[in-house]
Amino acid sequence: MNATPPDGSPIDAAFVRRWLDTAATVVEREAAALTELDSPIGDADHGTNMRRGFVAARTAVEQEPPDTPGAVLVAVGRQLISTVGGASGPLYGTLLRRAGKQLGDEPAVSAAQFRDALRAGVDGVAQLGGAAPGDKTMLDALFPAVDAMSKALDGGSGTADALAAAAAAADEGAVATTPLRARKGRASYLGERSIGHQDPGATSAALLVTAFADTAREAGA
Amino acid sequence: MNATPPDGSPIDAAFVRRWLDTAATVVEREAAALTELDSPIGDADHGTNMRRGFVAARTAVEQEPPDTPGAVLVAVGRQLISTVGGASGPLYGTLLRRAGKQLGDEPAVSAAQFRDALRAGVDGVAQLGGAAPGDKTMLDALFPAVDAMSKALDGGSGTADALAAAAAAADEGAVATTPLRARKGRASYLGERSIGHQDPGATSAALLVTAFADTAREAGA
Amino acid sequence: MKMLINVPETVVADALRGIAAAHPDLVVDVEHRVIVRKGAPFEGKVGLVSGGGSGHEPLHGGFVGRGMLTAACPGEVFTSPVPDQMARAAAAVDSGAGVLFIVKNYTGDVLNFDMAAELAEDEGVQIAKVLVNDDVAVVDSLYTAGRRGTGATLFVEKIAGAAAEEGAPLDRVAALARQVNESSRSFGVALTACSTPAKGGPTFDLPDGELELGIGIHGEPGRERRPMMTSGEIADFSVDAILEDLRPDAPVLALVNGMGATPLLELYGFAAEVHRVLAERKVPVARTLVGNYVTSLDMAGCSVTLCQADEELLRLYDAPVETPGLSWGN
Amino acid sequence: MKMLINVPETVVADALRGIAAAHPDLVVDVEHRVIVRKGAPFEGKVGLVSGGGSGHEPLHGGFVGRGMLTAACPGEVFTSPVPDQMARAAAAVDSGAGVLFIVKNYTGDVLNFDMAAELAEDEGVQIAKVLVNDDVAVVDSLYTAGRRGTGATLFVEKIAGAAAEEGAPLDRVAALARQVNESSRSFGVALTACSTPAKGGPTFDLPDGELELGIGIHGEPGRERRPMMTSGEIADFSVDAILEDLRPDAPVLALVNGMGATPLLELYGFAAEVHRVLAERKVPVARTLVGNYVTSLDMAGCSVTLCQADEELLRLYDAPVETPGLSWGN
Ligand SMILES: Nc1ncnc2c1ncn2[C@@H]1O[C@H](COP(=O)(O)OP(=O)(O)O)[C@@H](O)[C@H]1O
Ligand SMILES: Nc1ncnc2c1ncn2[C@@H]1O[C@H](COP(=O)(O)OP(=O)(O)O)[C@@H](O)[C@H]1O
Ligand SMILES: [Mg+2]
Ligand SMILES: [Mg+2]
Ligand SMILES: [Mg+2]
Ligand SMILES: [Mg+2]
Repeated sequence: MNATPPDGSPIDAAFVRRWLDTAATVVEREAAALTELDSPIGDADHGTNMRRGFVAARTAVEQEPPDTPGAVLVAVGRQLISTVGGASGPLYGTLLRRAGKQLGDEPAVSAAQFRDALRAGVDGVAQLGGAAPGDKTMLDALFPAVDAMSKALDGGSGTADALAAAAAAADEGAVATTPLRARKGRASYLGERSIGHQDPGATSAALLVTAFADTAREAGA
Repeated sequence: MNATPPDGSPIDAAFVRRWLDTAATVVEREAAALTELDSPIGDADHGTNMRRGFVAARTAVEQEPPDTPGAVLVAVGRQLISTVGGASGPLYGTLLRRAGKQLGDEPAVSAAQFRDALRAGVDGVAQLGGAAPGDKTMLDALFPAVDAMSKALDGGSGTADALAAAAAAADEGAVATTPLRARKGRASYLGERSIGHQDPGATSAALLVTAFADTAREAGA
Repeated sequence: MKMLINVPETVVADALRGIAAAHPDLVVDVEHRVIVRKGAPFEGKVGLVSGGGSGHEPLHGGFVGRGMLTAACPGEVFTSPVPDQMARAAAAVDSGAGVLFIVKNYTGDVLNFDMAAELAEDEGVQIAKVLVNDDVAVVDSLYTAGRRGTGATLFVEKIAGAAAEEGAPLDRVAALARQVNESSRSFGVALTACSTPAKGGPTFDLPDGELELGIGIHGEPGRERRPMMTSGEIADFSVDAILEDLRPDAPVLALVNGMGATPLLELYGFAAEVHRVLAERKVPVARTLVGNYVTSLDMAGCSVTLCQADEELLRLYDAPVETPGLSWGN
Repeated sequence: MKMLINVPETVVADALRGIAAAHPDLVVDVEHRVIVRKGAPFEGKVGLVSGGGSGHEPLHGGFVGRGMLTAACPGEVFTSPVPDQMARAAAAVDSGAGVLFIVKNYTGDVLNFDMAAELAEDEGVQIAKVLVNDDVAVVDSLYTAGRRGTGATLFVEKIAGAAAEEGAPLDRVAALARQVNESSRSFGVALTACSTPAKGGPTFDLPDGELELGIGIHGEPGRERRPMMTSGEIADFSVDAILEDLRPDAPVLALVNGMGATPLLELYGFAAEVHRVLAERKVPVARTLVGNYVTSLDMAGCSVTLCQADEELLRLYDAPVETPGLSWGN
């Protein structure tokens, strides 16, 4: 396995598995905070949902480690669909499955290929959930992340820098959901009262993107 | 009607009706406190129960005022039985009905006759409820009240003084229930934990006896 | 404490109007506080009358109907009804075959039903009485008013009701009711106190980390307070408290009862633990009923009732019943 | 917040074990979280599958049985079930006559049931879906995920269940289910927030003198907070909110539903007020159901659902049903 790929090197199965590890750890740590965010404008389960899904995904992937980055993403996506429930299960499941499928059977892919896969996944989320940017959903972190990654790659950044840019944009996007009025998901029932609270799904999306950036940084990718 | 009988004068229907008025007013005023006493060692209804009964009794007696002291007591007792429910309804109802029956058809009775009637009523309560002194019930106010009244009358007191002695003894008796462990009624379920609380029924009994004393004092009886 | 009421004074009357609106098979006398099964009296059949303080719904009004009670008399909240109610109910349901009074063993209920029996007998109605006293939390009966009547009331009303429906005579219905009571034991636990409309707040203080073991159904505190326990621990404690007093030699009917505010989701989980304990103690379970049947307003908590049931009791328990609160096999 | 549980993680599995213990007429797959009516599939009959987050009991598991659901899929507390559950349930109940999915309109439920339908159709099961969206508190559907599914779910499951029991084909059962949904509106009110096991405390703050108008059944806050109102005022507000949207031209079925912790005594009093308002608004009431049917864990509060019912809906509503949570006329 390619434990420490050189800067700019391709993204392989081991990389995605390290991401899964990091993401699962972060979700575990932030679960209570995510549930807390889901209390005033939701039903107080987002952290529990995400934790359940990532525990299951990590276990499944550890037991039968797929050997392409695409297959790992598909496996994680399938686990999320089968264990999370709620809105976030099918949405995150679709994000990762679409991204994984887009990567095909390649044993390793470039940052640009990875960006294209993420874009396919994010488009899948938008299509499935019918939400648009500004609706106060996870898309408000995901769209900016893909855009920032694109921009960085176009400007010549390596994988790690491009993913770091994506993470920063996702974070910003999540924070920027606070003043928005929700139009999709459970928070939309609150109407005006959804204003002033950060969206839990956008927050978890930023965590997942940041986990990619951290994985790349630690790998020196 | 005999609005202000002279000292030592007989107890008539008007006297008992003034007592009813005073008692109803006091019960109204103390209802919340009685319910409060019934919370830690009961079911938090004694004040409401007593109020409901005395409102009904006052209304009934005002609508059709009986013309002997015995008949007034019987009417009040019947109203309590028909409107209070709980343990205190039948017990206080029996107290007053027995006392009233003991007075017979006399248009006016002496303090000694009245004392005998009260004793008959209290015996009726003991018989119906099966409680003994020291069981932490209304009897712990009622028995001392009758005894003190007897003693005062034997010592030559007039009606007002004898009833004042009864009231003082009832009060003392009620206060003295605090350290007792309940053996009857709802408080008995608490076992040791009933210790340290004053019995609500003993407290209301003291209020009713005190209302007799106040009626006599105001009448200058 | 917020409540879904108008004013405390009209809570019982308001509820009776609602019962009348919802249940055309019941004849509700709101003024005199009597709920009678439509069509009563039933020729040749024993009438079953129960009653008690309000706040335990669906007990007793919700158990009026075919195969269970013929009439119920609701008192004020947690206050036994007055004799006039039961006397009126007895007159309404007596077909000449007599009337059974089902009385939970509380001083107030006992005294008021006794007085009612006198009134009814004066009117020529034959009355039998059964006293329900199943609560093992009340120990030391020399020093108490005796065991309280709690969850077993449901079994008594169901089984005696089935016998009456079949046309059993008064002495047989009464004997069955007594057998059910003697074969039943209960134990209850509170996680919170309940709030009565009259008091407007909790009837006792129960700090967040503690529970009350051995509570009744009137918002009375229990016999013992302990640090909070798990569902499994509560099942162990409750079932063992019962089995210390009753060693069943026949399969039991199990009632896993909610006190009012405990979600059904939790009650079912608790029922699983009760089954686990009974299996460990080698007590076979014939039937299990899970739900809010004998409640204590908005108290969070639960009680367990076990009734050892011979074949005849089991048959009568399974017999059809159609009431607002219990309905099956029709 | 004290709960009658072991640990938050096992709450749903524990409850499923309890349901299995209490209801021998249900086949409970605890591992895969599917509750199926014993004997399914039923030759020639459409299967009815519903499901949703746990915490709304008896919905949905308590409505599995003769004349109502054929299977139910409970998710985690307040979290829609996963597609695997519904696909498994569909396979278990399909007799070849097809399966109706009854889905409450929440993003999570819709997405997961959609995925399940794809899985089931891949296995050759014919699937129809009905979306329940009766909650008039959600206005402005351009700016929301659309109206939530709440109390009307009971009417949909009852009436579609009766039609399926009679052997109606899938398109007819689905059409009836849609008609019931379109004829139904609900409005709910919370006096307290509920506490989820995972959070361990209330999901929002509701001060003592205030109530939330227009709440859902997931512990979400409502659309508006007001100073506490009386039962009569709440009835006026709720019924008027419904009638603004639905002017019934036929007698209505009325569901006066408790959110979990409100005593039945109070619910009946509220039912009387709902009847008063409907009489004032000249809306005739055909049937009234009062109780805890579509709950929100330990939330105190209530909801009103009205369904305008033509003769066919009324006949199917009255048809026999025998489930743990709803049973009559058998
Ligand atoms: N239609 C949608 N499109 C995209 N994201 C959505 C949509 N609906 C909800 N979400 C996201 O899902 C998050 C909530 O997830 P979660 O709490 O796990 O599910 P649920 O709302 O079913 O309880 C929201 O914060 C939001 O970001
Ligand atoms: N067996 C008894 N004998 C005498 N007094 C009793 C007996 N049982 C209860 N009481 C009195 O009744 C009081 C309680 O009355 P109340 O609260 O109105 O009725 P309940 O206990 O039915 O709620 C007790 O405080 C006690 O003084
Ligand atoms: Mg959520
Ligand atoms: Mg009391
Ligand atoms: Mg009482
Ligand atoms: Mg959810």
